Amino acid sequence: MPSTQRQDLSIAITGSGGAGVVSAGTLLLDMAAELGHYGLMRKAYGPQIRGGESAALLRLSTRPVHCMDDGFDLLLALDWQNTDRFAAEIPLSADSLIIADPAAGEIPAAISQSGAQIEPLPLKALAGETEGGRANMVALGLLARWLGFDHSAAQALIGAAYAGKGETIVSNSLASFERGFDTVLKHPPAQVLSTGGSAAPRWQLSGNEGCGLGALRGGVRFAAAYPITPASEMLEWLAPRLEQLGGSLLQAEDELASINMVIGASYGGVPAMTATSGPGLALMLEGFGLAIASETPVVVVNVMRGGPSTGIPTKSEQTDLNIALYGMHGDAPHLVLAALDTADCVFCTEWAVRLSEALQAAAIVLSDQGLAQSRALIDQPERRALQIPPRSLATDDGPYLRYALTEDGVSPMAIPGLENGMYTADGLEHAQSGKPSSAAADHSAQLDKRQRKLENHDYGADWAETSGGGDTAIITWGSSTGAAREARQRLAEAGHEVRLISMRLLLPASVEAMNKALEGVGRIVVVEQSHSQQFYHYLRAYYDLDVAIEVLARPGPLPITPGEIVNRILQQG
Amino acid sequence: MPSTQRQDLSIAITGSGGAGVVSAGTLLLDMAAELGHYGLMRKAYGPQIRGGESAALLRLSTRPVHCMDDGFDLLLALDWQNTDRFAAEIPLSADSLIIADPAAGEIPAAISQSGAQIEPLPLKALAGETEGGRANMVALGLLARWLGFDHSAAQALIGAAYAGKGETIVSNSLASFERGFDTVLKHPPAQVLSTGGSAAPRWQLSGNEGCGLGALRGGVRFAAAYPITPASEMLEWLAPRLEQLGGSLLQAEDELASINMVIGASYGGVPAMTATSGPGLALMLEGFGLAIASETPVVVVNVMRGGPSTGIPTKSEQTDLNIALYGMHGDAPHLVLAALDTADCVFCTEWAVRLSEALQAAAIVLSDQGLAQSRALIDQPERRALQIPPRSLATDDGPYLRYALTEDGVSPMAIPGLENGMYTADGLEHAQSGKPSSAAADHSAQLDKRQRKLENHDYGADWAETSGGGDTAIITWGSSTGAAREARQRLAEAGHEVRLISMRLLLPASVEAMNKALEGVGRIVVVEQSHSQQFYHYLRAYYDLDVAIEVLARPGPLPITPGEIVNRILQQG
Amino acid sequence: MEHTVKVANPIKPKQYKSAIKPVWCPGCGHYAVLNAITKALAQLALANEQVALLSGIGCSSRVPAYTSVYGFHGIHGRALALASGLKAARPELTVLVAGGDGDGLSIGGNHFIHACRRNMDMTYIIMDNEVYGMTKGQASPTTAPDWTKSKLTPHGTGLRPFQPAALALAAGASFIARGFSGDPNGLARMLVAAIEHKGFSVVQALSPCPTFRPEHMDWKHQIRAFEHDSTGDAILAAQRIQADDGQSTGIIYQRELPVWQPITRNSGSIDQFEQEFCV
Amino acid sequence: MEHTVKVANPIKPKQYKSAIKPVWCPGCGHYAVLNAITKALAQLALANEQVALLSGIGCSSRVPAYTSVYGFHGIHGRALALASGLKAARPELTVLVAGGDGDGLSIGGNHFIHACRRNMDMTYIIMDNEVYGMTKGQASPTTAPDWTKSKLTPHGTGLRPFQPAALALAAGASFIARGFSGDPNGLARMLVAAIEHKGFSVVQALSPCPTFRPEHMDWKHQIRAFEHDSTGDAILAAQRIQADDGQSTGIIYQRELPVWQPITRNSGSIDQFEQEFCV
Ligand SMILES: Cc1ncc(C[n+]2csc(CCOP(=O)(O)OP(=O)(O)O)c2C)c(N)n1
Ligand SMILES: Cc1ncc(C[n+]2csc(CCOP(=O)(O)OP(=O)(O)O)c2C)c(N)n1
Ligand code: SF4
Ligand code: SF4
Ligand SMILES: [Mg+2]
Ligand SMILES: [Mg+2]
Repeated sequence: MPSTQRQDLSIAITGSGGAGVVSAGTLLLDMAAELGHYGLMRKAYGPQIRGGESAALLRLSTRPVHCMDDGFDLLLALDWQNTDRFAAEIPLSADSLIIADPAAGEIPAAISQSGAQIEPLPLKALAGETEGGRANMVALGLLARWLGFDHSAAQALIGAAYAGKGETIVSNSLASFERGFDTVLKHPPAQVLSTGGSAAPRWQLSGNEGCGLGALRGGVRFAAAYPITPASEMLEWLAPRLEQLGGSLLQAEDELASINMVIGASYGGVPAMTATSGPGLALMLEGFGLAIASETPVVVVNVMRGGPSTGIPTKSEQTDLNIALYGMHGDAPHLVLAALDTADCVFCTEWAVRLSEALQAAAIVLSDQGLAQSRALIDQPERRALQIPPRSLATDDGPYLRYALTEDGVSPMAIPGLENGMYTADGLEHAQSGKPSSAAADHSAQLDKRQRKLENHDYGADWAETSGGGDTAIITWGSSTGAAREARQRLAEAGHEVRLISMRLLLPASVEAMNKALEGVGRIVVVEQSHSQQFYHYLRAYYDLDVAIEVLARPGPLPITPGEIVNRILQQG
Repeated sequence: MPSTQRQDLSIAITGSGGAGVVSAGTLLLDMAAELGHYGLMRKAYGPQIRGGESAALLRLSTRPVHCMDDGFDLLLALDWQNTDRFAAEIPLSADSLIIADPAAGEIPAAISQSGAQIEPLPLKALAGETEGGRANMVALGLLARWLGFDHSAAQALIGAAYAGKGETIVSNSLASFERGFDTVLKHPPAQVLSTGGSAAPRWQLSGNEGCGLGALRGGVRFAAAYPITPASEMLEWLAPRLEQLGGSLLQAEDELASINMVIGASYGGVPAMTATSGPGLALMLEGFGLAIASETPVVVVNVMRGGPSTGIPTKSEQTDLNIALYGMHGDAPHLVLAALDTADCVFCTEWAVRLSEALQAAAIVLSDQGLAQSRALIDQPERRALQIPPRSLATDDGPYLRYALTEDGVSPMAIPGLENGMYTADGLEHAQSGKPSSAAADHSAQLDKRQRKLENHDYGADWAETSGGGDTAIITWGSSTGAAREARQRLAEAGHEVRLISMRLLLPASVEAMNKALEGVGRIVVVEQSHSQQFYHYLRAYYDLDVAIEVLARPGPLPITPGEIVNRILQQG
Repeated sequence: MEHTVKVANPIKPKQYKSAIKPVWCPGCGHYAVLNAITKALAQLALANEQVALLSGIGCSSRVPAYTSVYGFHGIHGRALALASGLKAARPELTVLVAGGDGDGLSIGGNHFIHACRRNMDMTYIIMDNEVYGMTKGQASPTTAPDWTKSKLTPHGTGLRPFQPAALALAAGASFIARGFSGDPNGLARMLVAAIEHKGFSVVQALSPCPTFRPEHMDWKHQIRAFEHDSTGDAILAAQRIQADDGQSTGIIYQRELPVWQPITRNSGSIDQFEQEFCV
Repeated sequence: MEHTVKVANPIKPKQYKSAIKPVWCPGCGHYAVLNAITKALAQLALANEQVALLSGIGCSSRVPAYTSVYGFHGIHGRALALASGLKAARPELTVLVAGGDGDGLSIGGNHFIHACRRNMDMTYIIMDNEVYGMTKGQASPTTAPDWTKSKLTPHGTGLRPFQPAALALAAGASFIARGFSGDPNGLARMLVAAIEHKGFSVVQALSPCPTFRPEHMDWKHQIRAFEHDSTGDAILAAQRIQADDGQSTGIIYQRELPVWQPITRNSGSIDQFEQEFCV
């Protein structure tokens, strides 16, 4: 094809739920991997289980990518079912190309008004040309050809993907793929992905799977949970695997049960976790407070979605920060961490489990729908050996004080079965022995201890990812990191050096480390996906940011893009 | 008695639960009222329902009092049952007097080490001199005499208090009272309350009753709740009274039910509330978020107790601030108010109900065990006519949009029964009609609207109580106001003029009003009863406090005292 | 309950439908349950504005927005609490509650048994598809123990399913019926009886989910009417529920039991309460 | 369940008591329930460290700290969930759960019915005093409808009380008994049988609250043994529960039903799972 070469390309494939756009997208990711590329596929879908709108939003690149681009190069529409519901999620411009089946009806105004070039293509008809033909596979063929993917490698991947569904499906899919591959476009896209990816080993995984893996690496062997979008796939990934590691996952009757089950298992000595999303986290708070007061290690992975209330369950937002930081009654010190990208879902969750075990603390890991349900093609993440001790266990000597006032605040824990360790764990305030006490001295000693054990721990350099230089700093957290990293890079490439501080550890606050990271900074731009500027207010509450602060905050469902950040930096920089 | 006259006196009466110290204390308050005095009685008790420790901590004064004093002038002990559990709550000095029954055994070291003078008195034996005699009434007689209360007025009050229990109890009580009244002390207390109180009409009530009354004044006619210490008495006060006003209170199966019942009733057009404490509030958060998203007015009165988890249920603390401000998932604008004293329980709750109705908002009113379970003798609170419109109701014309984007953010609400107002309230994000929508435009429009309606309202001067002057400001909130007011007054009397800003409205934040109140201030001392400095962090997050800030924060159960604040101000002032 | 009859002419079920298109999958049983609800309302000729339909979260719980009565799409598992508050405050309304087997029997189980015990005058429709549809196919409390299609329970739950009728009976419900979306007219008749019943009426509406439990499309061949008429004898009802395989339809139990509604009157004033504080 | 027998000599109940003095009122029935628990543990000669006793919040729920086994005083209403997690993770422990009628049947009702259904091998003791003791005397789900002493329900609840046994049966419990604190030896024997039973055993222990329900001190004259031995027939059990006034004691129902415990094995490795991500 007579096109210019590009480092990355963004492609949206849309169709009604069940049309198979996600299968096509996943296969495209796999094909890109074969060529040594990187990629990311975000899923856009609505409340409908079947037949609703659905889109695979892909970005393929010769360099690692951790966010969507500012716009799309190509939109391939299998149909226009409810497309207006997420047209805003697929920004197009006059440089974009739309490939659409005329049989699907007129192009919705929300799409066509972009001024993108349009190439009508009878996808359904092409699919109809072969027995059991599938339009998504026609589309896949078309895209594979355009992207310069290897024909036989593509065939092999399709074969492998559908092997479980029987031979007919495989051969039908392949036939449709051929139809697409053979189709010659009238307006071929102006740009293709440059060749020459790297040969480093790749993983293809979702953030939900990443958190699941991190939990297993951290030592979790019990989970109890109640299904909820967009956390369910993490649980579904974990259930059979926990079982194979000698552990188990219990589907609870509700979230009140799941958090308490997790506390029970951890009290029994088995590292335990649950996963949920906003409404479920709200229900877990009382139990989470019990974990804090009774000093029982637990990890809750909370996959954020649009809020408040039931909100927008299928879309991403960074708005469960407040509840994670401050949602408990009483003075309740705990850990809050946030995953920065897909690979970091693995690290961050493992770190959370290990910290929670070592500090006998309750931890919340924040992920979000964008991270959790996107599939990423990344460099195989290295596995770091974390220098964190395991849970401090009581030994069988002398009179046992469960809540002993130790110097580091961590009191050795007796696990049922230990002969002389019998004690009663309690959510009532207690003396060192665990005996309930309402005395001011016991209360203040135990409050000090529970805070001390978290604040005295040395979290090292992992509290944040920092990069760049200069006197302007972007401070962001969690999944907004992807766009911020790319913005920083683009600015650097254009000669504007800025710093990026991307926070992974939110509680306890890393005040000194932040001060150091901000030395010499005269302007701060806070980036977050929230309407009420939750992260900005958190920063003000805990850190000494005595320079000009600007806030780039807006709610979901549209992801924060690199261009948006670049513009903001350049505006008044 | 040959004693000096004082403006106020602090008296602790201790005894095991059931010994009647609270009845004696309540009668002392009533007697003080007859003389035109003011007073406050805080209850100290433990987890035991009967037989545990119990104390009536009284302060009587010729001036209004809203907090405990720094120490006690007199401790009258009926027995020493578990006294060490709250000895710290009764600071004594060499100037104090201890009256104790030698029959009750040795005076515990925690008490005697204060160096207070001791007057042994055979209270039990004196009670035993008459048929059915009661030691608490002997004590009451003794104190009544010392305090210069009128004999026959006291008799009448005792008669009235026990009238419901039958004549024998009345006459036995009176006989014991006489024994006490006739007793001549060896070391009579050095100081008595000066005569000459004011004749203004007095109320005697608890904070729990105050909140109940405020709710009724505000228009609440339905409540659903689940019992919890220390909020239960508010519900018990409300239940029969709601019934008499054509409303009702429903005892729910749990707090998840109560908050949802309240939403259901309010959806039906009836102003509705619930009351709870920390653990119950934690369970209500998901429902509270539904009220926010569906824009159904509800009020939750949360009576704080020691936390975290079950914590110290019978003791006070200001540590549910975080959960009240930030405990919801998603961006969830709502109202948070705090009662400053007993009278303010009435005003603040009424204000909360009226604001919640007018703004179709969810409101949390924070009270605490100290306020809620203390009985105060105060000037009859005036009833202010609040200029707040009632809930905006839809009328029966034209197509109805429940969540219409109005200028002030308040959309007229249709109440079931209205002929053309049918709509479906939803916790899913929605378009103006209420139809679920995951579109970015709808989400951001509704987020804006829900925030706008709260932020555009003019809350006037009631956001805080401000007093004093000078360039040092005390900023506090809720029940710590009592001690702060008195500290400011003492400082003023000693020639140190400081400002006091006592916050009643916490959300939305009153940034401009705070800036104004702080004009010219060079030093801020934040006062709160919390270990993790929740209020301080909240202030940092929302207000521009660019001067030196000091924090006087400590946890419960000991109340913050005026002397403590005075010392802090003088330390570096 | 008094039903405000609005017009003399027969009312069409359509009058109770909204213009919103359901998000349900093609073939979902919930369409027929929606139809049965609107048919029952039409048959009872209830004025739209006097009816409230409340729900939780789930595919089933989307039903209020598809009707044109007053609706409330609440949060997962709490619809009965929402409805109890509304009914306590507004006793004259006809209050209906609908939701799924997950919503009502898993997360909402406590409110279910307490609503049965409380016996307020309202009707609860459990749209039972023996699965969590909305969250893409996990086992619910009515799922058979050996259903292995959910990755959360790859060996099946291994748990005996709840019989909603048995639970309702033990908890004190005064009207218990089981209907089938495959027989919307029968279901509508059942709903009419349930709404007319004074007290808490539970209607379990078997409503297959073709997407996650396609095997249940067979229900239309398996489900039949109970042999017996309804009884007011709790032991007999318990016996019949136990002897049944959960696939017989009909009104199982109906009994007049004390209907709860808060006691209220107009006998006091706030001024009077304030007097009590004066010393 | 295997019981680790520690010594050959008869073990004294005292061995299972801690040094902490209960906060209970004089005459409270809960003292005797505590005694019955320690007696049962002694009779079974269980090693203290192999037993866990978990609870919620209430006067009754204070019981773990008064024993010298592993204890957990959790939060209100969630003890059964806490215990289910512990048992799932540590199947070899003997797991006991205790708490009040409010804790277990009001706020904890959902976990109660789901624990019955799940039928894990543990024993649940409902210390039923027909009142909320700890919060000073409000009605619980087992309180008679006409008890008017709580200011929250000044006319009485007007609600038919739950029969915990009937609910447990309908929800699927496999062992159901009712005992009385006035007969601690009988209660202890019942607890032995309950602990030995394989599956979820429910023991309702009537335990009067002299402070808020002084009239219940009369229970000692009213409570007697059931005429029948226990049955494994659910319908018969239902019939007997219904015919009874709630004051007969004995094992009501006992049946071997599938005991649930999560399936687990050692057949995989994390490395292997990571392989699945490689492309
Ligand atoms: C607190 C909370 N937990 C979990 C969820 C996720 N969730 C939504 S619907 C649902 C279950 C739906 O099943 P069911 O009630 O049977 O309805 P169906 O979709 O089958 O009709 C769940 C678990 C939620 N919305 N809120
Ligand atoms: C979430 C929550 N709600 C309410 C309470 C208050 N509370 C403590 S114990 C209790 C009821 C106790 O009754 P029961 O379980 O019958 O035990 P009893 O005291 O009668 O033995 C309540 C309502 C609480 N601790 N937590
Ligand atoms: S998933 Fe099942 S229950 Fe949900 S709409 Fe589709 S068919 Fe109906
Ligand atoms: S209040 Fe009742 S249940 Fe609680 S300890 Fe006292 S007697 Fe026992
Ligand atoms: Mg279902
Ligand atoms: Mg009880």
